[in-house]
Amino acid sequence: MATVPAVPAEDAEPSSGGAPRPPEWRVRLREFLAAHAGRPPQDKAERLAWARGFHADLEEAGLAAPGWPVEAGGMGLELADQLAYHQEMTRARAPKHPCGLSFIVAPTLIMHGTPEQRERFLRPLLRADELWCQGFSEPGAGSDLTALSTRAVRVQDSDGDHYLVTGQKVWTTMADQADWMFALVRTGSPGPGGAGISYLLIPMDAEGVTVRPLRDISGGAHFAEVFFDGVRVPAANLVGEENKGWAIARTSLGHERATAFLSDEFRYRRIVDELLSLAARTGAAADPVVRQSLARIEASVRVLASNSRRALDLVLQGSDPGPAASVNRLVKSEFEQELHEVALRVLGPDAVLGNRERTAPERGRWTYGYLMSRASTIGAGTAEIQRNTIAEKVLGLPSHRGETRS
Amino acid sequence: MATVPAVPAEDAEPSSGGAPRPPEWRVRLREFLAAHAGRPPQDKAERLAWARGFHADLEEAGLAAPGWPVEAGGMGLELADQLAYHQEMTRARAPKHPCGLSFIVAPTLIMHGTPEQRERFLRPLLRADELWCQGFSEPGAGSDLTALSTRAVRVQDSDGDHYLVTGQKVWTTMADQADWMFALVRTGSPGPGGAGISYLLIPMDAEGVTVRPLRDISGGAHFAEVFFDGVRVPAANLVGEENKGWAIARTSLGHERATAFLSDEFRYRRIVDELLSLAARTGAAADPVVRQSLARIEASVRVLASNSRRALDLVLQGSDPGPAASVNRLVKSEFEQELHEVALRVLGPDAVLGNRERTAPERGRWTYGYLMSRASTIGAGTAEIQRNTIAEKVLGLPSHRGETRS
Amino acid sequence: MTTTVGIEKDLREALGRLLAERCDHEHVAALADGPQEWDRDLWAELAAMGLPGLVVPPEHGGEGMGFALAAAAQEELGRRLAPVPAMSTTAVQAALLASGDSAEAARWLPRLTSGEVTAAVAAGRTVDGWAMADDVRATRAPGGWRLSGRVPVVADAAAAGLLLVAAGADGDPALFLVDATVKGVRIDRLDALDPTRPLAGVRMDGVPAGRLAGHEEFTEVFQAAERAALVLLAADAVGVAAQAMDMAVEYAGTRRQFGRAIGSFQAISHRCADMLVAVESSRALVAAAAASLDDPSEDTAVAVDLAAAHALETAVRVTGGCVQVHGGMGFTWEHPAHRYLRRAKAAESLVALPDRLRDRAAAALVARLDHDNEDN
Amino acid sequence: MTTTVGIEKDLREALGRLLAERCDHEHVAALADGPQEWDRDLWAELAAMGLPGLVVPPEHGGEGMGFALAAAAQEELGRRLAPVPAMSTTAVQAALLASGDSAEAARWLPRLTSGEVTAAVAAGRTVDGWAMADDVRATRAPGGWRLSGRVPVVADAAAAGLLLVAAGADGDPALFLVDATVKGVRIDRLDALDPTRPLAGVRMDGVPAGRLAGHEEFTEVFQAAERAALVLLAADAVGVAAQAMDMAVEYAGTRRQFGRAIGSFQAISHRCADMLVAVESSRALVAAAAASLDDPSEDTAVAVDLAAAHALETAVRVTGGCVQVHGGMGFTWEHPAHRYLRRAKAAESLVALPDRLRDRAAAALVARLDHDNEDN
Repeated sequence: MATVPAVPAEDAEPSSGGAPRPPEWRVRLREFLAAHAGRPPQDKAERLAWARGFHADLEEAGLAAPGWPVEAGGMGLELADQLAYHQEMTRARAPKHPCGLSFIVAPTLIMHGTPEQRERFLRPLLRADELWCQGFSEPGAGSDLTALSTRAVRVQDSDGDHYLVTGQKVWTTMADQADWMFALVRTGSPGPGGAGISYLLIPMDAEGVTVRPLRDISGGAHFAEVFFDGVRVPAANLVGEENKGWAIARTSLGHERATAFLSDEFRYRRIVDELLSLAARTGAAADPVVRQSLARIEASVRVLASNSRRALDLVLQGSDPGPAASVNRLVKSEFEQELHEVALRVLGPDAVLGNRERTAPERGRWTYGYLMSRASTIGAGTAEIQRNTIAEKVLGLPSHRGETRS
Repeated sequence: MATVPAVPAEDAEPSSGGAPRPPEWRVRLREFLAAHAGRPPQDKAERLAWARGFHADLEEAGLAAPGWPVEAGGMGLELADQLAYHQEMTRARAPKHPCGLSFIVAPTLIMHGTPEQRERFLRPLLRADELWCQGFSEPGAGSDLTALSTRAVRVQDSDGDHYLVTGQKVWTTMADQADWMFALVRTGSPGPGGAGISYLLIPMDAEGVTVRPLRDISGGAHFAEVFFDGVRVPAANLVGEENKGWAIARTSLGHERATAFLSDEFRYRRIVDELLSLAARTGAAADPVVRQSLARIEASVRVLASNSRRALDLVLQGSDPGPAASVNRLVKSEFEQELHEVALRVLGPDAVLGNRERTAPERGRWTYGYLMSRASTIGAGTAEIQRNTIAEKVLGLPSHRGETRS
Repeated sequence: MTTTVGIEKDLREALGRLLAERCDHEHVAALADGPQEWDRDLWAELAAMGLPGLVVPPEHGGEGMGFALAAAAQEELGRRLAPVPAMSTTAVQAALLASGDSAEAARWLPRLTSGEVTAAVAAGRTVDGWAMADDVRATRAPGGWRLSGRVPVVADAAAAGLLLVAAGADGDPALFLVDATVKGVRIDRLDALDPTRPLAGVRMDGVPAGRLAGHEEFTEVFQAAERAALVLLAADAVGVAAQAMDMAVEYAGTRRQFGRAIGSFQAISHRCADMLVAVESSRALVAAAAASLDDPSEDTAVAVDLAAAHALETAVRVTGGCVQVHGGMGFTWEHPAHRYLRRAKAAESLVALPDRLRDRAAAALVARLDHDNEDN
Repeated sequence: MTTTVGIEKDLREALGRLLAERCDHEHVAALADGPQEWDRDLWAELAAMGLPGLVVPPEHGGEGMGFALAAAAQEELGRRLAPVPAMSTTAVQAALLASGDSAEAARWLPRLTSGEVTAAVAAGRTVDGWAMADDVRATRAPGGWRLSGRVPVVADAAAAGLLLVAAGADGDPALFLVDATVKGVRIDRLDALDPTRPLAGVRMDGVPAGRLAGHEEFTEVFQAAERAALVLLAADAVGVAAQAMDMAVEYAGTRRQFGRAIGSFQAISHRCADMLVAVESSRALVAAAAASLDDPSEDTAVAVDLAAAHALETAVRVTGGCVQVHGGMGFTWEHPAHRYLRRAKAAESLVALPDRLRDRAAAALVARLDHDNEDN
């Protein structure tokens, strides 16, 4: 890779003599990766099966979840080692875990779950034996949690202690493949700070669950709407206290994002290198105006790398990564858009081709990315909300809702 | 001039044969300008006297105020002719009227003044025999008129019907030279839409008026603070109804701005041409990144020209230029900043020199302009307020203060 | 002047009514997602209104109203994402008119203005604009020329009965007219970012062609076509942006969050205000550029380039903002927001890129300055 | 690593305390508007803390702490607009260290690190960075060289006891050291946009000079100086921007309009949020660039150029925003906002322009890519 900036020194390939020996886990990981090397199958279903197999083996080998505590089934590695871990994985082009959302719910379970919940869910999750989807967004409730309206009513009857869930979620990824949904549901009255919201694990094969695919901006169906019609969920699937779900979701979101940024860092580095190559190949890099954009993108990817290391550092020191994570979230969402804007500029006249046109450069991936990244300032809280958060939580400015309301 | 875009056809220098004869006023104006040609004196005071003389002669010759009605002492010209008028003046580098603010108060007097007020004030104003300053801004009240606190209390005593004015104005230009101030003063309780505010003409030589110069960002004193300590102002100097002053100020501001834009149009055109020349001379125009900026500036100056003609068109049709004027105000304020940002980029290494450095290119005018234009998004309502106005008044979006307040 | 304003107003209103009825979102979506490439029926109705003949003088069956009016009409078409080849057809008309070739003009202009035939420009495409198609060879044949080769991407080719081809002839650049319906012409549809302006590859296998412009007239005639295309594309972009802005403002005024309409938050309302400023500015520049095509001067090229750069870029920003203001809703296939973004984004790189247009304009302005200075 | 973090924290705190006491707004304003060009007393106190020797190894009397720490210190100086020639002095130190000329190093470095002497770089100035001074001629003389000519604009020259001069010698570029206190050196003060970093023209009339780098070493040594200058200028800009942001946030939280703090309006609060993002991003890039100077690699030039471009541009934007947030208040001479804007704006064009730095960085990245591809 051409432009990878400063990396830890031990990361370089050991030279013939006198280089420090890599740690034991790293030797094992390299062996594992070498043994599992191979090209991903072309077929989508086969590719999923292949990735699941890889991660099941990885878990078996004790090489999954570098940052998790050992008790939770992870490797308990330190920050620098986690960086090295992700770099090894990226370099080997190891298949991504088929369900990224698993790593949103898992920290929540580790921190707030009952021992039974941890026992039941974590291992299948790591092995990708069970896939997860997230049920936070609703049609009427984007950033405004008081509008969250999927209801969970607690009933105790002959079948035991249950919730009856009724409502609708939207923008759910992998809903059609997921075995479980971790969801925010309304169990109490709306109020500030997400009052009256609980965190519930819902089996997707339960009666009354309907998944309806949702076509997105690219024309593909990467999302779904999920409808609940009186779905029975055991009360044992409640995570944390009733009505305190939002705080739980929020903390673990923050912590998780900090580590998620790490793997993003290497992915972004690779995409930017690919963009630079594209610009060199098309000749666009000879255009001084394009060079300005390329330099800006390069600066952004370096900032992202630095910020995510800092955020993770804070997490590892036991601090709240909140501010740093908020900044990074905003930078990242706008970076993804800008990156693809530059990419389409680099494509030049070919940018008119659709993302399904097989004669398009790199089979339309940049156009596809352009379209999908239009959501990067919408998903996970809009860019506007992220700016509110920075202004209010980091800079301490008064609420944008106006003091007259509070 | 190099890059003047499409202008009315009769505007070109008449060719040897068959060209249409220019209208009578234009012949006279050209004669007048030819007779008054000459370089402005170097000395500041002499230059002012020179400009005053020019405009007194202009008024004498019936060639002042092209857009005003004839009854008010103007020429009553149509839009196209006004354009031509301003172009002649710009081309001849005729001295600007020494008091631009006169043309803010004058339309107010024409529309809302008593016959006595018009008789008393308009002619000396046009001739620049009397200079005016504006008293709208206050230290505590920028865009928020409810905070306007200079009080005018009406008293009737042996001296007759008077107001006693107490308070402070700020950012007053030419306060030290002005004979009169047109001011907004509080005569009633604050309320929405500028309630309780009156429009008053205050003699600057009255007892209790103190002018204190205010140094601005450039290091010069182009502004002053003005203090009123129980200043007696005849009630006959009230314009329009008591407590209805804001509406008066606002309408005439709108109308005036529409015509003020016209003369700006030619001034901006000239500055942009000078910027293009500077870029050609310094070699910066060979830089493709600079060329992008130059093209954007060129587009803006064309937009400004087109918008101001449209706004004036609306005024001449008797419509409210409000929306078009709001748009132009925003474009103009940001244009002035961008223009000078580009200019400093074009200066390159020389941009480090101060605006008083005599060896600086064009004696520091661009740096001076850069500093002074930092206020162009602050003065006359901040750019933020202008965006509010466009969003609420033009697009019909709800108030930014939040519905909970209204 | 008042008459022109009146005619423009009437035309916009009539077009607005027709399109509101015949080209609503459902219709556009069904067409864009379906197998049909363009809207023949709508084109016929537009032809009945005289639209395809706006810039063509009466002697060739047109209205002779000029680009000022054609741009206004195109803005209305853009507003409704009308899937019709007005831009390409007008570009070819402009080439026919600029060529002064009365035989070809008499042959094609009446059929183009009546709406019977539409046209497309088959040229090489660069960031700076149209160029010769590299892979097409023109050879002399008895009674004319024959063309062979391929042009990878041609807008509106599927609809076209007439192709304007830029190709090398005896080593020199030339422009040819090809009847697209003859044997030997193959049109291969491409997946387009903007399905309302369909794209295709064009292959020609020794097809007969008439030479519209030889080496000497090439630049002038080709420029006429490109400028016409840029102005109409820019006008279309103004309509696209204006409608996207209206949608965003409408949504911002009704959708509520935190107990208030989202349009009361400055993050949204100022974005909308900036949209208005950008759209109004584009419209002003495009109107000036169109007027300048009708009444050419040394400033015409600059006026066209600046207008196109501004309008094309504005449309991308405003339609992107429209998606953003709509939140998740704007990200669905069902919502029309993405179709506006697609039309805007594809237009930006269809003929010439905004930054390259700006570069050309600035260079011309500075060069003119030098020239003027030398004169003085 | 923890130690470095600790040392940096301690240094920042100590500097912060000193500057809060010795370099408040009134002090800076009085100095900037007065006849004195820089703050000798403050420099002496900074020297007592070891500041002028941070990048100089102990064998030359320095602290040997490297650029990481020097950048942190410079950020604190920028925060308070400290009128001291740290940037210029460090640049000349970097040249001395890079030259490997132990005699000159032994002669000057101890006096520079002790604070006894400060230095300035007298070079030609282009948009791309420092160049040879066109109007200076170097001629051989018994025992050394003599310089004659003028350098129009030199930062920190008025304070300087030592000048690093880039001049042609026998037709080749070379670097010379000149004792600025000798006869024949004339310093003419200039009105500077930023009076806290004073400028002067330098005239030399046959003054004796030592040659630090000849033709072969010229580029490497000169680059070392320029990179040091860029990193410190960028670090300074981070401090300038950070303080301007703090001022804006403070004002936005207290100033009320329409019955609310203005900072509750998104037009203001989002602007402040963007300031934070920009400042944090700059700080991260500058830290990486400084680290890269301490531990050079093939990436060093790119890291420096990207950091400088980002930080210099950010400071202009944030200080401009600070003026804007303060409304009329920020436009007065009395309010410190304009001094921050001046320091930021002047820094932007002092050594090399942000867009040129970006251009250089992008070109290097793409070239490296080609190179890597050839290797594979």
